[in-house]
Amino acid sequence: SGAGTASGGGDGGDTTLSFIPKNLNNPYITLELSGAKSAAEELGFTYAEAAPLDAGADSQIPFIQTEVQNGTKIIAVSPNDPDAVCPALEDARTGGAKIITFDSDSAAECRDLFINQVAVEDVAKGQLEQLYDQIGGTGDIAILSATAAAPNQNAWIEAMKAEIASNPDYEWNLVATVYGDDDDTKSFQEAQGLLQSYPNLKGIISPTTVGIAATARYLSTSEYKGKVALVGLGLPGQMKEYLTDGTVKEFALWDPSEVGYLTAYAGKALVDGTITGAEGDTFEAGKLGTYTVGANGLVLVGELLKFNAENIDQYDYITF
Amino acid sequence: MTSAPTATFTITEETRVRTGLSRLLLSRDGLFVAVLLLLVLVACLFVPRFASPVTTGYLLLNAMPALLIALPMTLIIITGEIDLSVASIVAMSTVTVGTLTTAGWPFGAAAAAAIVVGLIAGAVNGVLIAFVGLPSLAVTIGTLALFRGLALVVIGDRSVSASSYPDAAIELVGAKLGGTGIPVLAIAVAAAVAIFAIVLHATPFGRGLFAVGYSKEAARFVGIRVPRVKFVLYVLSGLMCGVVGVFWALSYSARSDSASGLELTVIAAVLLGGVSIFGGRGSILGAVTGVLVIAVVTYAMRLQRIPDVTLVIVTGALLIVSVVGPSIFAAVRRSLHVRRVQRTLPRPARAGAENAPHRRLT
Amino acid sequence: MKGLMKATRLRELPVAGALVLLIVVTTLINPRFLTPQSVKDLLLNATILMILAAGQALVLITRNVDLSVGSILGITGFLTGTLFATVPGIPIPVVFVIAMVVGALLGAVNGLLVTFAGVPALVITLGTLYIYRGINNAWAGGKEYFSGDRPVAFGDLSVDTVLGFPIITLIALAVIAVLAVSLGYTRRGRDLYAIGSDPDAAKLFGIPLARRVFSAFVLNGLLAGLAGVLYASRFSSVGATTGTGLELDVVAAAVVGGVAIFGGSGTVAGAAIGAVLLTTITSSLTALRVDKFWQQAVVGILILAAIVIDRVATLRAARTLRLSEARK
Amino acid sequence: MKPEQTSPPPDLDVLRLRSAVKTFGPVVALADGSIDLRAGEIHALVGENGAGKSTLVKILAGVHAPDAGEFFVAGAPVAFRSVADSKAAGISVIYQEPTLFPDLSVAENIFIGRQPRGRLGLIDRGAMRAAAAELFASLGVPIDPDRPAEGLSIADQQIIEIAKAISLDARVLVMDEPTAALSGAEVDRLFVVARRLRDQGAAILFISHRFDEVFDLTDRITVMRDGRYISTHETSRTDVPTIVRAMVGRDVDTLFPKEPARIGEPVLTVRGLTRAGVFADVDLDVRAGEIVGLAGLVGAGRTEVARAIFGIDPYDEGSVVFAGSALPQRAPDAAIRAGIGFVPEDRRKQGLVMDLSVARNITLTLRRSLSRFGIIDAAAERRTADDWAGRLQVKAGSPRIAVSTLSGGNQQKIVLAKWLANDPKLLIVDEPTRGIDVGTKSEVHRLLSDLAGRGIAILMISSELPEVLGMSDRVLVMCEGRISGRFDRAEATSENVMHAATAVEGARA
Ligand SMILES: Nc1ncnc2c1ncn2[C@@H]1O[C@H](COP(=O)(O)OP(=O)(O)OP(=O)(O)O)[C@@H](O)[C@H]1O
Ligand SMILES: Nc1ncnc2c1ncn2[C@@H]1O[C@H](COP(=O)(O)OP(=O)(O)OP(=O)(O)O)[C@@H](O)[C@H]1O
Ligand SMILES: [Mg+2]
Ligand SMILES: [Mg+2]
Repeated sequence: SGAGTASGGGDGGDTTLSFIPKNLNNPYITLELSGAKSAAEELGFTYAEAAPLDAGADSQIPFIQTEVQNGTKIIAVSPNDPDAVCPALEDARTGGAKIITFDSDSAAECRDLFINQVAVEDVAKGQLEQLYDQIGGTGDIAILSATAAAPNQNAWIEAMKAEIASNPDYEWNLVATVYGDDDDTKSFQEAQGLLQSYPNLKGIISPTTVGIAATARYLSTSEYKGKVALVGLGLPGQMKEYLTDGTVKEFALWDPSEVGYLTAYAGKALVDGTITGAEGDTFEAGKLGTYTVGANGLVLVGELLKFNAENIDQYDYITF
Repeated sequence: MTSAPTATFTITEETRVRTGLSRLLLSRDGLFVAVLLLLVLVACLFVPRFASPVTTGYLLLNAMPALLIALPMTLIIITGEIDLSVASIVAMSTVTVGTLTTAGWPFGAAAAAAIVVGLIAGAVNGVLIAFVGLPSLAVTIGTLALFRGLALVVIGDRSVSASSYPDAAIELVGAKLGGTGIPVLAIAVAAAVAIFAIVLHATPFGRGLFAVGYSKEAARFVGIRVPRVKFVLYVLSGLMCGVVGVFWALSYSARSDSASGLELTVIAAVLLGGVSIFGGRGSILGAVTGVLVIAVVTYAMRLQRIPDVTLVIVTGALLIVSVVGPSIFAAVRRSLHVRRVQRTLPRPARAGAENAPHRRLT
Repeated sequence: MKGLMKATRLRELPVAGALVLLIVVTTLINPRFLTPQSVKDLLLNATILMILAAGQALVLITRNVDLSVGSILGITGFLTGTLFATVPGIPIPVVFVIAMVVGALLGAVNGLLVTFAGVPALVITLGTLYIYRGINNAWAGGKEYFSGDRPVAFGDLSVDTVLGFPIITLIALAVIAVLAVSLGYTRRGRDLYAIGSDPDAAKLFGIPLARRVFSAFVLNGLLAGLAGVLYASRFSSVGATTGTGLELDVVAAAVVGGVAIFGGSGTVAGAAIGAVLLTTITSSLTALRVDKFWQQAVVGILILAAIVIDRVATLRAARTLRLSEARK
Repeated sequence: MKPEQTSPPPDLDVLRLRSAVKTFGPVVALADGSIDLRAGEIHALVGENGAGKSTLVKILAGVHAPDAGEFFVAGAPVAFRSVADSKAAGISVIYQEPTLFPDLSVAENIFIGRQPRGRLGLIDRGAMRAAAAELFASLGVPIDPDRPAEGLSIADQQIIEIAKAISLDARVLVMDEPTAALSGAEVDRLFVVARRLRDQGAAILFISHRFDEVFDLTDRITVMRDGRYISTHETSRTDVPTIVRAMVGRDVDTLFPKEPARIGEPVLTVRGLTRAGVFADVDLDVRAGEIVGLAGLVGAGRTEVARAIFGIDPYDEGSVVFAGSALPQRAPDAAIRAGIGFVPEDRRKQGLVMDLSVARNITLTLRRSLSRFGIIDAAAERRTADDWAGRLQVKAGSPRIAVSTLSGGNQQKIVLAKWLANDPKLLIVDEPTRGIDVGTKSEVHRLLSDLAGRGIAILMISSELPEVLGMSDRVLVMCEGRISGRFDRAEATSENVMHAATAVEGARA
């Protein structure tokens, strides 16, 4: 990759694990990356992270290009847009890099592996079950998501819709899907708008940590506290107060640091040839044990964790 | 005619008129270009792998949207106006080309439609600013929201990937000039830069822009049709944004949030390039250099894996230094000059004691 | 004649009218728009933008602009979170004071650069927009402070109401009232208008231009600091990106509220009403169940409509003035 | 030196500036500025354009800090660091260019910074309005204190400046060409006020290019030339030729040297031009080689007619035919292309792009003719600019210097140069010698006369009767937006013209 390698430091080359999350400075992502970092240390790899400050669709591309030029061999990325990153990822693969997507996926042909927290269907079903436990199978419900084009959120929402349509217990009326753009203020106001526009709303599903926290904050400060159920994916450390004050009864997530951890190990396995990304390949992932690559290069980290007032103290390490 | 005595005193060595090349080299633009070259040199020497054709390719392609929009933006700012809606127009254009292509339009037709959309958006700005006479800052804050909103209306939560377009188009965007790494498209961009530079600096139209920037009323009195000039500029801006939108769709993807925030990047670069926000002063060379300085600094810092936080701070600091610097420089020069004058001019005879009466008038 | 002059000065009238119309129409279609909870939400939503718009009005009136307010709010918001989390038992008023002082300092940096270096505010504050945001990012990193980290009493400022008004809204209203009076009825306040109306003349006339403009920036920073604290009270988390992109909303609110972008006219009350209008339109579109994808476009149209109406009103007033003088 | 020159005993001086120096970059605006003002006198400061009068005024006002020199107020040495300092010392200044705040009301413009305060220290708007109304009443002008300053005529702006200065009760009042925009009646009122202030013990510095005013009003006259103090004279013991010689350092030729020219076919024909509320039924013709004077009181609508003809403003009815074909409305570019030049009355805002260089201003109207294949020929541009600046003897450091740094008279020359370079068939000049010194004035007149001699038609708007009478082949008089009198050169006398100018009942007195 061009001139200048002589004067280079230790970056690039075969032992660098480069992580490009959606953006930096977001608690969930910090948590993910902390797992990645400790795994890299265990493996003796150089850990590098780089990402834009905003989660714009195109803003990750220059970072991928930089990795291409640096000759990095393992690039892990959570695309903000499944397609926009593809040309850059193609360049990287042409240059011999292994590409892993984690947290959110790109188009399947642009990467070698996708490390997903939990199977899409399980995430969707888990949240619906929690809602069913609280409000039963009837009434108006709504979804408050992240950005309109967020790939993982959209996948979960699709799966939820399919499940509602197919499961006879679920006779809910899904009145609206709104987007808080993973922005605290915006999510807050979207939550408020939902309650105002749909007076009979019984439950809200917010499959994003920013959205569920903002919605919980709004509910806890309004007359709807305890009357409207809220489920979704939330950070235990952040949501604890709402479990305590009764705004929220139960929510779900996984351990984000495990996602980063597993991604790092998968990267090593790819680069040392243990796996190619084909279905059925297996690899060791340190403290997490052995994993098998599924169809379409998909690797699942684990199960959905459900948090409630009883078990929250066990899990509130999942924060900072 | 009578030979009137001259009333202007000149200190000759300072009014000596500098000509041609030496003037350019000593001008702000000249210095700024030198700064750019120095930056490139430093980056080549100290940033590993910077000196490579890969850099030229990525760097130039990444800078292209800002560069193309900076051209009409420079003209607009020189007339004392501003266009904050550029990024939203790019998004509309991107979304248009994406949606129409997926709807089965041939790519060429979709791209043309996208450019027309940009043109119309520019015309909307132009009508409101030039003919209705509204302040451009306010209008384009409004259309910033409106155009982005319309993009959202058209494409909603979908996105159209670059792979939906014909391979020929995609290849053209990626094509490089031999081993230099310079994108083929750079030729077109260079041509655009040259055209804008000529229009601004060497045509009657461009001359008029400076006059409009300094004083709209005085410009009117020399027969410049100020509203029409402004309208043309906004349409031009819309047109460029339309073109950039097509480029954007081909390089990245078409989404409602494409190019968001690009307006501030472009304006920052143009201002960094010495174009006066008050109008009347600036050059295409300066603006282009401004875009490239930011592009080079960004690229070099990212190669070094210096976090974007630093980059943001550096961009802001550059912007401030670029405007505060000259003004401090001028102040220092002024005070030096005053001191020199005080030394060269004969001191007036000290007013003697008889001239300093102690009595006060009430 | 008197009435005519009043009408030309009251640029905020059309906005206030539009606001009332919007509320009436929305309520007719969706009566729940005016339930106590909804009213409270409307006020809360508007509060922070109101304060920022009022502060921005001060700066705009002097023919300057401050684009860094979103970043200042971000820093002071995160500062508030940090103070509560790291200094247990810190009294709430102390936090207010510290955040406002920090805001004022950041505003002072803008003011210093603008006045003493004599460079255009748009460029300077675009620069500090980046720098302050960068500082916030560097400081906060991935850290965020949640409402659970803050005392309940602090959060309650944006929950509890007095006479139906949330406490933070009352704080904002009080601040705006004080500002409105100082701007309209004190010599320093009027100086700001003179400066914005013609800076060169102000200098010739002996108005301490630099000092006044500087103080406008400091005040605006202070208000952004206040907004940062209130933000932390109202919303669930404060972190590196808090307040990003707010600057254009703030300027839009002031402009919609009749503050001339080129200085010299407009009022803080108008700016505050503009802020209420902008936030209400979002709520009312939701209440009217307007397609979410249309909302942003409608906001854009509203901004344009506001400035067109303002322009038409000004033109008509000028025309009336001309004809009435001709008749004299 | 002259025998009538006096050197006053220093202890009487309320203000004394000695050997002040002020430079702007390479330009030395003031090389040796000196002035003594006594309590209870009106002191004239005269000098050619660019002599440094306004610069001296700005030093007194604290706007500029002198590079060198000594400055005493009431005997004590002072160094003003700002305008506020000079105000505090009791110096009040009316600048050459009105400095009003367009968005503020007239009353507030007068009292800005020292508005009357009522309860709680808040501004008492009612009291402020009343005080302003009272001031206007004492000045005898009907200005509404509540209207915004925006849109006021230059004359009214000047009156407000005067009211503002008077209301300050200053012990030193400096007026830099306050009468340049005023009509006879307004000037008279101003003089009454000035004398009253003098009698109350104020020292007044009065700058004007009009000798009748200077001799009518002042007690002493100080002459400046080339940035230097030349001499001071007792007004009662000197005369115009002496002062003029001191000013220009030589004898000046006769003013108004209008040479008879061969008058040709009508170039401009205006019929029934009407704009509601501004002017009505204006018919006028200007023939090749003819100078048509357009006289009238300030506010009669002359400027408006000229602007409408040139295409700046719209009109409701009527027609403008130029060189045989109709001129479109609201199209100055068409007017320029057809061969009309327009020297507007407000040279800073309309006549020039102040921040642009001398050269660029001159060639602004030539943008198209100087370009080949759409590209401007830079060399030709430079030549043209140098040529015209030279022909009109513009005094400027370099052609690349901004016109804002030139003195008023030199600026006016640039405006003229700009149009002459465009080779016009008709030149409309609005107050062509406003604020211009005697020497330059006669040059401008000679220039206009020359142009007429070369067959150019000239429509000259002027508020100076001697200028109108001296220069015009025909005189049209406007009053209240209508043409109220038409006179040939022979029948145009001051009585006739003044009568027509005030003919319509209720004309602004
Ligand atoms: N201060 C004013 N107050 C009211 N009306 C004014 C004022 N100034 C101008 N006008 C209106 O505008 C018309 C034209 O004024 P304008 O100043 O153009 O006249 P003018 O004859 O060119 O005077 P000037 O000698 O100042 O050039 C007047 O008839 C009057 O109706
Ligand atoms: N800010 C400035 N920068 C550069 N040169 C200046 C500046 N102000 C004045 N000058 C120059 O100083 C000289 C004196 O100007 P000044 O305005 O004092 O003349 P004046 O006597 O008032 O003339 P007029 O009668 O035309 O008003 C002129 O040559 C002018 O060009
Ligand atoms: Mg002068
Ligand atoms: Mg006039």
